[in-house]
Amino acid sequence: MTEQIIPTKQMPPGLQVENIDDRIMTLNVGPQHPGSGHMRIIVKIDGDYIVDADPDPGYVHRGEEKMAESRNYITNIPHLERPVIHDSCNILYPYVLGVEELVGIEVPERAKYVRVIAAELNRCIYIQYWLAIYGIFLGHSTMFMWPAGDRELLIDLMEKITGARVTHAYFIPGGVRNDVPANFEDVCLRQVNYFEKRIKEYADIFYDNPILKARTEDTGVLSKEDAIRLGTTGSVLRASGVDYDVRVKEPYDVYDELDIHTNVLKSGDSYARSKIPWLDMLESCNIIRQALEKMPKSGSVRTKLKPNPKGQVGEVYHRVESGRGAAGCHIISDGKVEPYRLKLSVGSFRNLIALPYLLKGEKLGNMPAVYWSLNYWPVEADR
Amino acid sequence: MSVIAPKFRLGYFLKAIFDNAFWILTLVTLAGIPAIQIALFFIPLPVIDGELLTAFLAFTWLFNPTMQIPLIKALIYSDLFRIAAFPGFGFAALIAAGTIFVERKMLAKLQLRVGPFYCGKVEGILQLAGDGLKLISKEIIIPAKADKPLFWAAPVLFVGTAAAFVALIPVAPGGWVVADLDVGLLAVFAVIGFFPIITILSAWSANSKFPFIGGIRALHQMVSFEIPLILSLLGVVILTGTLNLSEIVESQSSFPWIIFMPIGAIVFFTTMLAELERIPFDLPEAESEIVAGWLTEFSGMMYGLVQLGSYLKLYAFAALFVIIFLGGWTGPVFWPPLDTELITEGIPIPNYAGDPILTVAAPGLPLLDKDPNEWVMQEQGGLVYTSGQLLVSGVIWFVLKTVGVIFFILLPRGVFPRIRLDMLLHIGWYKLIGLAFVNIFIALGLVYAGVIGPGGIL
Amino acid sequence: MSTAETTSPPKATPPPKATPPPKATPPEKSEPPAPAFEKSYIDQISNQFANDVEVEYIKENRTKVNVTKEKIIDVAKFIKDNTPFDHAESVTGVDFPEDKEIGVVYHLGSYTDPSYSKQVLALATRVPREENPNPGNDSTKLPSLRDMFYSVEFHEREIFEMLGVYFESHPDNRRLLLPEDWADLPPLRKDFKNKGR
Amino acid sequence: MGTATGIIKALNSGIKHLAVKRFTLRYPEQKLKFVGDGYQFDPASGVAIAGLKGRHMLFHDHCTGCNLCSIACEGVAEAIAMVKVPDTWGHNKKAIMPQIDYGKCVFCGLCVDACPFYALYMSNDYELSSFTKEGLIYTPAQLQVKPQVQQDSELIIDKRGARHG
Repeated sequence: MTEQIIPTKQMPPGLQVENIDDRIMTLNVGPQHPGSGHMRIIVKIDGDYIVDADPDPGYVHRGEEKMAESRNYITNIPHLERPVIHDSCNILYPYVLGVEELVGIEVPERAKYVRVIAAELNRCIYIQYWLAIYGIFLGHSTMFMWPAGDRELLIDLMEKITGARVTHAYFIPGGVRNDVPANFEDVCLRQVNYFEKRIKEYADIFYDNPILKARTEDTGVLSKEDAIRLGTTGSVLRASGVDYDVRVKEPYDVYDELDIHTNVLKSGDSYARSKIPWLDMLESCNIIRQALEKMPKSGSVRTKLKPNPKGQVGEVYHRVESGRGAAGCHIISDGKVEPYRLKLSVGSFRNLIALPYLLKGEKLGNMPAVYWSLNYWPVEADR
Repeated sequence: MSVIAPKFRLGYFLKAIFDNAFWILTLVTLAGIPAIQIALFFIPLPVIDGELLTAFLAFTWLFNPTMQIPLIKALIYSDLFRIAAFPGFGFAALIAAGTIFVERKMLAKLQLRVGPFYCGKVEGILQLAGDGLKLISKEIIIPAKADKPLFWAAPVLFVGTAAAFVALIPVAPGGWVVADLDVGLLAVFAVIGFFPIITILSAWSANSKFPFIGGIRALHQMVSFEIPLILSLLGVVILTGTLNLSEIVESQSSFPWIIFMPIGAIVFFTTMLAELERIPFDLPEAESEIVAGWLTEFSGMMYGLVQLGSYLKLYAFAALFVIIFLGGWTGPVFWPPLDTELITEGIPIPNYAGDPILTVAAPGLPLLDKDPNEWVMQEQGGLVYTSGQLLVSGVIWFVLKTVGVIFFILLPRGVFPRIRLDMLLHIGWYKLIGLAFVNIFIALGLVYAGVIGPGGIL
Repeated sequence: MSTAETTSPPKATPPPKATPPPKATPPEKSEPPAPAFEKSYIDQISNQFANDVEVEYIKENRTKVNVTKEKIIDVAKFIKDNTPFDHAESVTGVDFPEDKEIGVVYHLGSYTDPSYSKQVLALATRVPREENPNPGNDSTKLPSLRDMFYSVEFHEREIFEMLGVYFESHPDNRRLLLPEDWADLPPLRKDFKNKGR
Repeated sequence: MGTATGIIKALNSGIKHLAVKRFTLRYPEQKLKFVGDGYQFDPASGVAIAGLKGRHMLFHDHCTGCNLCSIACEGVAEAIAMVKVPDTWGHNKKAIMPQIDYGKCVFCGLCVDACPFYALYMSNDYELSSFTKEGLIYTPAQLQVKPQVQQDSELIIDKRGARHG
């Protein structure tokens, strides 16, 4: 193509030559590190204290946004759920809402409720997975196994609804792809009730555990002002005392007909950030029960759509509350069957900015607790 | 047909056990016995019953049941047997292996998993052997810039030190201990003092960042927890007036010291967890922070050796707890006491011409041998107690108590998260040392009040 | 860097290309009247910067204004100081090869004011696009909004690597997602064709 | 004292769970039962029928060789190729039918949604592993076979916890 482009003025992280300081040790935490996920954090430590942290994501960058520009609005669906396969309904939700606005299609009432149920189930599935990893990051192996096992209850439900265990490809512009199976309400209610009973048991062994509290309280404190200034979202924001939940503040589909309580904690430390998702799961169980009660017992779940829908010229920006915070989807359409530009603004990417901010001055032992309490999902941040 | 294990039948279960037993017996017959016989030709053997036990004699005696008992007895009372098999390494390694298996199954149960299941056909009992084979078959990779002699020496030294620790543990009355020292407890402290040195040497020699941080953490942790460890045991030493571990056990024939010193027991248990790098204090191996700590660069059987060493250490610490606080091999005794003759001579059977063969004690076998001299000696001491009066053998009491302590060492792994280095040091230097001093004051108070101790009421 | 630009009188010379509506602007049909609440704060902005700000649409909860690249920092400052918008949710870079421009859209939201919690203000600007990009050393440059909206930091880094827009006064113009040895066109430009589809 | 009670509560919770039923599904011996017969689509109403998205089933007598499933798959996985079949397989004038490469398929089911002739369904069979890459390519003749599945294990919830049985 053109001649080689010099990447930046400076050398990229990890390659730059540094002044060697005897006191400072540089640690590459990741990408092959049990406490990093698919990313690298370049940590500089002075003794046990972190003096600098530089997150280096991008190891699982798959160019979803570029790929979306060459696929039509329907075939984008299986691709766009790939960033977070555990939360595939919620990451797809803003895209589907945006496409519905672009192609001008109404969603049947029952489909909206089914969507809400599927999205809440998926949120719980994601949070369970997140919680499992948070447990093992703190060395609590039981908290790794319990959520990973109890998650199976909800995966079983999602499998009954959508026919797939993780990558559901269930939402579609105009509703959902299939109706829930017969007798689903009873099964769902039974399993969700048991699930709620199970996750309440996590309190004794994990959330009320004095060692865990001593370990994570007052670590990585993000004040309310900083949470707003850094533009964090989701559980990180709510743990810092900001009452903001897209489901409540800007209800989409039928969330305005459901009674949702937003969990807010004031302290803004790792403990609060890890507790908010757990409280969210309990709230999700409430929402699922309400939605099952209010759901129309019969009716269509999908408005028929032309095979290759064209979006009208214009742009939309929709956002939903995913498991990791607000997930926004900015679609620019130029009247073709493919989007002209598609941008996913995801919670993980927005929360990542808080990581170097919080890690500075922390102890090295707090790094996993602070890092994973940001509700960060590397694959989603890289997109 | 929807049951948990659709194929489970008692017949299959028994068949699996017989299957395993068959193969073990086959291997022993085909390989083990010939190996022993070949070895007997080369090893100088002791004098037994006035005859020099030549290899030929041993070979003939092997097939003479009446001569086997003296042979076994001679073997059992040899030093080699003590070091390698019964109170020493083999016994400890067996308990360590059992600990690993129990740990995995118990933790799995707690975490609603199954754990090892398929290897060995019965609940995965051969999983450990499989893991060992895997570790042996793996390549040993040494970092290019490592200090090779030290790096090689570290696992061996670790196992050696752990075995030295095990050697100090008495498990049964009558001198069933590899090294019966008058300063046994001091020797224990000395041996414990080697672990941080080995750790930091291996961490330094690996020439890698994560092992280095892990080694430094281990050094901090072990050094700062050794002080409360030593202090927490001083109370017992004050009360018993001896450093010999066997005598400490014998001083607890009526009551274990944990009744008077619960604080010391708690402090010792906590420091034990820290010295063992078990989960609330497994900072040197903190997986999510520093990969595997000072074990990061170890591979293959080097890692296996370190694991073996750490489980030997676990057994030794649990045994030390039992010896010092729980009364060692003492346990419930027959009441009223049995006749001395019954223990030493056996129960005479009416209308039976030969020697009485039904005895409470089986002379010559370590678990059931009851020494009459010890009986007499104890009776002179005033308290009516001997090991011969125990309901079951003292070794079984000892193992039962040790397993109980090991259970409580294993349990926190499923319940607690890892703590942080500053919290750890705070606990070690402020709280535990303070509590240990409280414990010492309690002991001193008991002595000065004349309740127990030399010349006390009890 | 842009202190000289910001202090220069804005009204004197209207920029030559005062942010033309993108090629994809919907035609002015008989739309329902703009919602009052959204119109109020958009009017506040457009009154202040009459010549440099062009309102693209005012829909329910969603508004968009186009700003020239010279005035983007002033407008952002005004929005930060005088309206409750306090953080940037998303920054989208769009390539318009036909117009020889690259658009950057900041989506601003508000956490502090509950009445604004539904609102998302899209603040769009455009920079010239070069056929043979040399990121960092060509005319594709924008002032960074990091001083006003701290949360754009990583978004701007992403746009720098994906579209080649250099953000001046951004402290950390390094690669974020792409590999260190990426030596091709910025991948989100339209003339970068991915293999296959 | 709060610390002590917290530690005791945590230990108690841990010991209590030693008696709870294990949750593991022992896969090769047990297989989970699914809803229905697999994911199917009804083009008349435009709504699909819930079921597992497993291996496809092709009904030769319905397939017209219209290419729609292949087009639907183009943007997703490019797993479906139209291959020539013997002319004697009736109802298909063009004599082409889909052949699916399960090394590429992502089991999204959009091909089933695209079929307007009730020819392509998905079945409950998910055990598709093969030793060769070629073994993952299912020809129309293989796709026609109805899979034999033995799935009868269900999730049971009772007082001692949830388990598969």
